[in-house]
Amino acid sequence: MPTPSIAELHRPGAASNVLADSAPAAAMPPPPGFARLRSCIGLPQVSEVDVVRHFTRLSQESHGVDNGPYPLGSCTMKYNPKRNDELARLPGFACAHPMQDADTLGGVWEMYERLQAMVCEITGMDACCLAPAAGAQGEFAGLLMIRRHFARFGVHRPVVLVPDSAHGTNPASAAMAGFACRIVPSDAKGRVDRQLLRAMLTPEVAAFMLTNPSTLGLFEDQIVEIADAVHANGSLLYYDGANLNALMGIVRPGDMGFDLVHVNVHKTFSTPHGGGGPGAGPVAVKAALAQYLPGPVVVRRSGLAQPDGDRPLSIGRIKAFHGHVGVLLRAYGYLRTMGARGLRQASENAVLNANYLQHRLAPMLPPVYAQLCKHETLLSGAKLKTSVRQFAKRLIDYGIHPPTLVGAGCVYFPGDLKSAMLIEPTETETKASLDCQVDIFQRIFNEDAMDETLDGGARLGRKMARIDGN
Amino acid sequence: MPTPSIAELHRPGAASNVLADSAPAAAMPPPPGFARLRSCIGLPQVSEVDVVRHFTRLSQESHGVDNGPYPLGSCTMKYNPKRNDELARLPGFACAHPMQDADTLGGVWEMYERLQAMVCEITGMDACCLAPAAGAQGEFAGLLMIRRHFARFGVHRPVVLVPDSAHGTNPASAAMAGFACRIVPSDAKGRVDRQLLRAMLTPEVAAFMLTNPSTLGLFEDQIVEIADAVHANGSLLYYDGANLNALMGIVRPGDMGFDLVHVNVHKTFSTPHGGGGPGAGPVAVKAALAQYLPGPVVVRRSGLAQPDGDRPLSIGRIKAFHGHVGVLLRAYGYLRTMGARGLRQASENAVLNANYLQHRLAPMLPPVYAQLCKHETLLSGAKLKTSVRQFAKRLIDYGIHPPTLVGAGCVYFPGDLKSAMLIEPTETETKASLDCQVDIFQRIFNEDAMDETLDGGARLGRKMARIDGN
Amino acid sequence: MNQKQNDSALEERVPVGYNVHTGAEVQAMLEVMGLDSVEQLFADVPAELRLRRALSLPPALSEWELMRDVRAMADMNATVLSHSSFLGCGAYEHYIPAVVDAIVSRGEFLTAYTPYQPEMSQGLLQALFEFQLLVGRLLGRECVNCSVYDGATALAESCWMMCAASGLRRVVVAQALWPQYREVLDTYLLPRAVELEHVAQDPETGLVDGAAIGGLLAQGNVAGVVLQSPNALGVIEDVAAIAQVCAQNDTLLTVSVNPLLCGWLEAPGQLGADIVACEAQPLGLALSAGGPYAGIIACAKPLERYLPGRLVGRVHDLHGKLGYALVKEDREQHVARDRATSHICSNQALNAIRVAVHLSCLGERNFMRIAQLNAANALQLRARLTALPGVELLRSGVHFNEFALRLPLDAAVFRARMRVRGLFAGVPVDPRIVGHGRGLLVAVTETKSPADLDAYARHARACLQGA
Amino acid sequence: MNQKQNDSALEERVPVGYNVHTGAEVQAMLEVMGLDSVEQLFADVPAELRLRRALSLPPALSEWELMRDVRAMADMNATVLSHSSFLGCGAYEHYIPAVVDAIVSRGEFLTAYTPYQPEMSQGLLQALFEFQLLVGRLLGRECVNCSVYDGATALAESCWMMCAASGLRRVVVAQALWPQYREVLDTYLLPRAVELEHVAQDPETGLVDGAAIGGLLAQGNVAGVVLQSPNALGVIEDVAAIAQVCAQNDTLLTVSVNPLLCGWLEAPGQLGADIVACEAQPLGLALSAGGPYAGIIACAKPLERYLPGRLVGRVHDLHGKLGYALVKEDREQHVARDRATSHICSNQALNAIRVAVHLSCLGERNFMRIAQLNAANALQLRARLTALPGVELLRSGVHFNEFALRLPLDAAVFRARMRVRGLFAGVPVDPRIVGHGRGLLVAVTETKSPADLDAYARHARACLQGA
Repeated sequence: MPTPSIAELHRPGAASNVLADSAPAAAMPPPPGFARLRSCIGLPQVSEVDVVRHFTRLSQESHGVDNGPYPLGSCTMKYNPKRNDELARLPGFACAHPMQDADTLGGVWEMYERLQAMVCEITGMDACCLAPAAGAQGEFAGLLMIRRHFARFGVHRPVVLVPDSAHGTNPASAAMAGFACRIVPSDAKGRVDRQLLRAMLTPEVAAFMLTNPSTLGLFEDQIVEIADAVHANGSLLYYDGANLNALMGIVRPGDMGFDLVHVNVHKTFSTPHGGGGPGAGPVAVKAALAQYLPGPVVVRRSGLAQPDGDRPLSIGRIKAFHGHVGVLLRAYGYLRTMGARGLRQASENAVLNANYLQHRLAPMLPPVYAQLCKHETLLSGAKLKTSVRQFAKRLIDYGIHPPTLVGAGCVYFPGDLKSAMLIEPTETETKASLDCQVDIFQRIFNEDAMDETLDGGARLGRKMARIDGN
Repeated sequence: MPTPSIAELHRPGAASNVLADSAPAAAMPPPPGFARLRSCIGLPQVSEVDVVRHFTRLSQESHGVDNGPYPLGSCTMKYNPKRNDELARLPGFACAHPMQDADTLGGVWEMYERLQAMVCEITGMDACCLAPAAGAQGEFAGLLMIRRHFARFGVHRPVVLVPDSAHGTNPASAAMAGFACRIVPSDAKGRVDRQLLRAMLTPEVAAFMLTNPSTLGLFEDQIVEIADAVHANGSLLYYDGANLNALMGIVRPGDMGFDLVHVNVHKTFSTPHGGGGPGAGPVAVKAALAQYLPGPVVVRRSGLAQPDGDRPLSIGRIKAFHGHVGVLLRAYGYLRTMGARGLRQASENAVLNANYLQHRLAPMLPPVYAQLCKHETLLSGAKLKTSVRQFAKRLIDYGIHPPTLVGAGCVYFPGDLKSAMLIEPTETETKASLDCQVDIFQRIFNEDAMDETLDGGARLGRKMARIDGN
Repeated sequence: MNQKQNDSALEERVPVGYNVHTGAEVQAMLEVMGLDSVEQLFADVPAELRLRRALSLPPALSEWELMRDVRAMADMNATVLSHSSFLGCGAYEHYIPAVVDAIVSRGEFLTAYTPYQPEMSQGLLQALFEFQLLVGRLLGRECVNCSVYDGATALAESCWMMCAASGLRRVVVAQALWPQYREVLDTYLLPRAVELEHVAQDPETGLVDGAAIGGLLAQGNVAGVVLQSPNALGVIEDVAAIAQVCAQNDTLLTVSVNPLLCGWLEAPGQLGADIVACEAQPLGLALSAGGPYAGIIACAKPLERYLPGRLVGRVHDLHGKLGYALVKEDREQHVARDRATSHICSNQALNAIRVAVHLSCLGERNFMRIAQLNAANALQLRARLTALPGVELLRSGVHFNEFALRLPLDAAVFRARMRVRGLFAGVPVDPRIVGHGRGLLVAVTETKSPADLDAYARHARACLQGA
Repeated sequence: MNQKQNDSALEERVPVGYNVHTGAEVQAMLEVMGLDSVEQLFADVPAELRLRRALSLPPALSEWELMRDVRAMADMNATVLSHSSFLGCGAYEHYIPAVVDAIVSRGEFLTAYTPYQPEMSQGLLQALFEFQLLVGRLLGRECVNCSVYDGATALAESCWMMCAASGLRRVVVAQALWPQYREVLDTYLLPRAVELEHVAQDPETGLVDGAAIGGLLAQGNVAGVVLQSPNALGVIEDVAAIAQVCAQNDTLLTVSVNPLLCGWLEAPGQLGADIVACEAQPLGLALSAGGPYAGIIACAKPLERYLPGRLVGRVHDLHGKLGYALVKEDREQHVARDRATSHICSNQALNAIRVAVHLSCLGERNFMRIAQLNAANALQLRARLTALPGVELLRSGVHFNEFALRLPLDAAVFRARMRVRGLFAGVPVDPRIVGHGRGLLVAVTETKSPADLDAYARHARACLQGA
C-alpha cells in the first residue's frame, strides 16, 4: 500500500484550532496600497493525530544508524550519541537569538573557544573558525582564504589542483571560489601520481587539495614529498578532512605539511546527519593564514571568550549568523566524552574494522588495491556473476544498506572502476555486526541466479522493488 | 528472525566507560562487618550503539496510538498530545526532589490546586486529591474513605455492591479495602437490575460502585432512581470514572447523585499509557467526605497554593510521595488546551464515533444491545463463521489492533457473552480511520475460509503467527 | 463562551483543541445513522441531569500560552539543578543516560496500551520481559512482576503476599522504615485486619534487633518479617542474619532495598530474603517531584502465584516460534476479581522499560562502579562532616550512599541555614525512630564532585556556628 | 594519561567513550587478518609523522559531568525566555508545535545519511518531497530544492542561478537587504567576478527605487534583480511592480522573503518573482543562537536545472509502483564536479523535514491566522510606540511583523537601557542604509501577549526619558 502524501490527507476544515481563545476575533484588515491578501496557499488541513501517524510511518520507512550499519563509503555515519542531542535542546542555547548583544551570548563563545582549541589540537593547526555550515562550505572558505592570501601580495594564481579521486565538492568549491580546476591522476597504487603532480605544479597553481586518507581508503604515504613539492612551488596544501576519523591522535594534518584543513563534524565528531544535514565544517589554518579566517573567530581576553572584532583581512561573512551552534554543541559533547584516549581508540577501531571487512570480503569482492586500507576500502566487483548494482539492491532485500556505488554517493572513482564498491564500516560497528554483514554478502554471492527475478523484494519485507534507473 | 534478547547481546567487557576519567582509581574497600561484596550480577555488557539499536527495534515491533487506532473497548487510548510530554520534561518539575521543603515546590502545588479545581468542576464534586497512582488506587482510596466514614460513626457496613459488568478492579479494590463484595446482575437491557439492587441494599451495604456509562457502553438512564435508593439505604454511591470521556460537559457524576469519583487520566485526559502505565487516578468527593481524602490536598491560602497540613480524619498516605507529577502535568496541559468547549466536543465525538462504528459494523457484528451506545459498543460474534478470537487474530494480520475479547482486556462481560467483542474507537479517530477499519472488518468477514490456514500472518508482515492459547 | 451546540450549523463546527471532526464530517456520520443532531446521541441521558451551562474552566490556551503558563509554574520550584542537593530518603539524584529518554519517548512505546494482544506488541513485551530478567538478576530473586506503583506500595503488596502465602495476618516490621513507607503499610494492611508489629533498632548500630524478631517469631502466627536496607537511619541491615532467624522459624522475609546497593553488596535475594521489594527510581527514573516512579517485587518461585500485577512470559506461536505474552493472568483483577492478588491494573510499564534501558546502557561493569562511587563519595563526606565540632554519626552501622548525622542543633534549623547557601543539606530523621530532632540523613551520589563535597563541608561548618 | 597503545596487553583494552571493541575482540579480528597489533594497521603512515604523544585535550567527562559543564555554559547565555524579546532581523521567535521535535528526534530520520539508496529511505524521501511540495505552494513557485545552508546562502545561490541562466555577470541588488545577507552576497559572488549594483530605497516609503532599477535594466547586460521583502527597514516591497519592470526588460527577479508573510499576503512567486529565496527559520526551526537554520530556493520550471543541491522526485519501481528518489543529480557536485550548479553536498535535510511537519501541524487555516496575528500584534505595538514623544516611523511603508522606528536617541543606547529592564527591544538599523544610528527594527510575533506589548510601551517611555 503506498503511503499517501500529507497533501492527500487534507480534510477541509480539519486542522485543530491551535490559537485557542487567544486569537483576535476579526481578521487583520488588508494593508493599504499594493499589498494583496493571500486567499489560499494549499497547505493540508489535518488533525494533529494525522500528522503524528503520517510522519511516524514515514520514519519507519527510513533507515538510520539507529537501525543498523550504514556503510556507504566516504559518506558513512557512525553512532550519534543521544546525550549530545540533549545538549542542543538546552533552552540556554536553543532559545538564544543570534541578534542579541554579544555579551549576552557568553556561553556560545565559551563553547566556541574550547571547540576551536580542540579542533586545532586534533588537526595540528593554529587557528580555527567554526562557522562553515558543512564540509563543502569549509572548503569554500579555505579556498577564499587562499585566494585572499595571494591577492594580498598581488600574485595571480588562478588554478587549483585536485586528485582524480577527490570528492566532487573539491572542484565545485574551487569553481565557486573563482579558480580553474586541474585534475591530478592517481598512480597504479591508488596514490597521487607524483611525477605528474610535479609537472602540473606551475606558477599558476594556488593550491593542491588533498584528502588523506583518500576516498579510496588509502594513506598518501609520500605526503612529505608531496607537501615539499607543493610548498617549493609557492603553493598551499589543503586538507579535506572528510576522512580524518581514521587518524585522530595518530597523525595530524598540520604535521603532514597541510596549511589549511576543514573537518566534517558529522563523520569525525559523530553529529547526526539527519538524512542530508545539517552538518558543520569548521576550517582551521596555520598561523600565517589565521588573519583570513571568516568570522566569528573567538578569542579569550581576560578569561572571557568573545568574538574577535578586529579582523580586517578576513574573507568576510559566509553565513547569515554565527554558525551551526546546535550542531557544534554535539561535536563539543563528543570530544569531551571521548578525550584523547577515546579519539585515538576510535581511529584505531575505524581502521581495524575497514581492514577486517576488506580481509573477510576478499574472496568475493577483492580489494582493488591489495594493501592496508584506512577507514574504508574499495572493492572490485569482478568476481560477481552480476553487476555491483544488482548485488547492492539484493543487499537491500536483506535489509542491509549497500556500500557506495559510482553515482550513488558523494564520491568519484578514478579510471575504469565503474564496477567497484566503496565500503566504510566506521568505528562503531561491532565485530558481531561486521560478521553479520559478511554472512549476508556471502549468502548473496552464493545465490545461483543473480538476475532480475531476485529483485522482487516484497517477500523480504522491503517496501519498494528496485527503483527504475537507480 | 527472532529478536535476540539484550542479555544475548552481552559481550564481556563491552560496555563503554561511562565514568570517564572521573572515577576513583581504586575500587571501594569492602565495608566492615557482615556485608559481602557483590561479585557478579549478570547485567549485559553492550555498547551504547547496541542498546539503541536493540530497543529501537523492539519499539518498531510494537503498536501505539501513534501508529494507528487502538480500539480496545474500555481500555482504549486516544491521541496523546506531544506538547504535554514536553511539560513533564521541564527541568523545573523533572529535577525537583520530593523531600525538598514544601515551600520550594510552589509550582507543584500551584499546578495541583488548579488541576484539583478542574477535576471537581468536570465531575461535579467539591474536593479532590490527585495522589492516587492509577484508577484502581483511586478506587481503593475512595473505598477507604467510605470505610473511614462509617467507622467514624461506629456503623458496621462490611459490604460493597458492584454490577456484574464492572471492571475487575472494583471488586479487587473492595477486597483490599476489607469489604465483602456482592455482584448486582444486569437486566435484559444491559442496565443494573433495579429490582435486584433494591433487594440487595441491606443495612450492611456501605456503597454501590458504578461505572456510567457502563463497560457495556450503556448509560444508566435510571441513575436518579438508583442514587435515591442507595442514599435511602444510608449507603454511598461510587463513580468509576473509566468512561468519563463520554460525558464531559454534558452530565456530571456529582449531578447524577454520586458521592465519590475517580478519574483515569490516561483515558479521559489523554495522558499516554506507556504500554501499561504510569497513569494517575485522582479521586474527588462531595464536601461531606472531603476530610477523609488522602494527602496531599492542596489549598490556596493568601493566594499561595500549598498542601493542607491539618487533615486529622484523612485516610492517610497511599503512596510514598505526592503523586505522579509527571503524569498530572500532562493532564493539566490537556485540560488547558481543550477548555470547556473542547472537552464537550471530545465527548460528543467519542459518542458519535462509537455509534457510527456500531451502526456500520451491525451487518457483520450486530450490537448485543441494539440501542444508542455511549463511548463504546458491545458487538455480538453470532454471525461470524468462526470464533471472535480467530476474527481478532485475522485483524492483526491486516495490521489492525482488535477490539477487546473476554480475557484479553481489563473488562468482564456478564452472562453468556463470551463471543462478544467490545470496541471503543475514542474521539480522536477520524471518519476516514473508522471507515478504513470498517472496510477491513468487512474484508475479513467476507473471506471464504475463516480457518487456521489464514493465520500464517507472515505474508502480511506481522512478526508472529498466532500465539498459542492467546 | 457560548456552549450551546447549534446542530443546525454543524458545518460551522470547528474542531477545538485536539478534536478531529469537521462539521461536515459530523454531518456525514449522522446522516449514515439517520440522525440529524449530535444531541440525539445523548437521548438516553435524562434531561434534568444535563449540564445546562458550559463547564466553568479557565479559557483554553494555545500551545505557546500553555508553555508559558507551565514554565512560570516550573520556575516556582527549586530543583537539584538550582541547589546542590544531598536529599535522599527514598529518591536519589542519579545519572540517567540520555538513551533512556530517547527510547521511551518513541511513540510506539509511549502511546501503547497494555499489550493484551501479544502479536501486536512483541517488542513491548520483550522489553518488559528483559526488565523482569535483569531486575531479577540484580535483586537476586528470579520471579519479577512488571512493576507496581512505587517502592512503598511494592512493600505493602509484598506484605500481603506473605499473608496470602502463609494464611496468617501478623507481620513483623523493622522500625526504621522510611516514615512514608510505614504509613503506606498502615493504609494498605490495616483495613484487611493485618496486624503490624514493630521491632526496634539497636540504639548503637542502628540495626534491627534480631533477637527481638526471633522472640516474636517463636510465638508463632507470624506471616512474615519486613526490613528495609539501607534503613531509615542510613544503615545497611544484616539481611543474612535475619534471613537465618526467619528460616529457623519457617517464616517469610521481605526486604525493601535500594537497588543500587545491589551493585556493591550481595543482594537481599542472595542473602535469603524471600521477597525483595524496591523503588526503581534510582535505576533511571527522573526525580519529578516524587513521581511517577515504579515499585518492583522479586520473589522466589514458590511465591510467584501470589505476585500482584502483570507478568510477561515466553510463549510460542502456532509454528513454534518464540514470543512473549502476558502470562498467569488468573492472579489478576480482570480475571480473579475480588479474589485477585491485587487490584493493580495500570502499572508503571514505561518506567519498567526505562529501567531495562538504563541497566543495559550501564552494563555490569559501570553499574558496579557507580555503586562503588556512591559508597566512596558518601564515605568521604561522612569523614569530612564527622570531623566538624559537635557532629557525630547518629548510628555506627555500615552505610551505602546515605548516612545519618547527629547534629548539635535541630536538623530542620541546620537544613534551613544550608538552603540559604544554596544547598539541600539532607532530610531530618523521623523523630519517631530516634526520639529527637537532631538527626539528619545525608545522601551522596555519583553526581557529586569533590568540589561539591568541599562546599558542603565548608558551608556546614559555618551553619553549625549559627550563620 | 598514558597514551601508549600497549598491544601486548590487548585483553586489557577497555572501550573508552563510545568505542565498541573489547580487547578480546580486537585480538580476534587481528588474528583473522594474521596481524598481531593494531600498530601494524598504520604501517603506511611514515614514522616521522606520527604523533609521539597523546593529544592535548581536556580530560574526558562522564555523561553527567558533561551535562553540568554544558549547562553551566548555557546559563551564560541570555535567551528569549529570560528576556522579553522583540528581536528579528532574519530570525524570529515563533511557536513550534511539539510534534515537530517529537518527529525529528526519531532515530530513523535523525541518524540517516543522504538517501543515496532510495529503496532504504522511502519515508525520508517522501518527507523531503512533501517539504518541496508544501514550500512550493507557500512561496508560489513549484520547483523547490531540498534546502541549502541558510537564507543568506539561498540568496547568494539564487543570484548565481540568474547568472548561470542568463550567461551574464551583473546583478542589481536592492540596498535594504539584511546587512549580513549583503555581506554573504559579496563573499559568494565577487570571487566569480559577478558585479553587484546596489539600488537605493525611497527615503520616504522605504521601497526600493523601481525607476532606478528600470534605468539599470535598460542599459542591458543585467543577469537579474534582487529584492528582500519585508526589507531591512521592515517594509514590504511592491514585488508585482518590480516584477513588471523586470519582465519588460526580460530580466530575472529573485525575492528573498520572510516565508510567514506568504500566509498573509500574496507570495512573491505569485507576484512574478522568478526565484523566491527564503530563510526557513520562521517555519519551525529553533532560534539556537543562529543555527542550524535552512535556506529554501523556489523557482519557475525553466530555472530548475540551475538549482543548487538535491531534488527529490517521484519515480516508479520495476513493478510500476510509485516511489521517491533523488533526481536530476547531473546538476550536482558528485556528478558534475567543477561544472556543478553548486558545491553543496550536506544540506539542511532534517530542518526541511521540520518545516514539512510544522506546516502540516498548522495547516492552511492556522498558518494564515498566525501570519495575521503577527501583523496585528506588530500594528498594535507600532501604534503604541509611535504615540510616544519623539518616536516616529523610520519609513512609512507597509509592515508585516517588523517595523523600524526613528528614535530621539541612539538606538544602541535605547536597546541597552531596555535590556536592563529585561527586554530585548530590537535591532538597530544598519546605518549604511539610513545614514544615522537612530533607527530601531522591532519585531513582534504571535508569541507576544497584550501584556507584553503593554510592558514594552511602558518601559520604552521610561527609557526614552533617560532611565
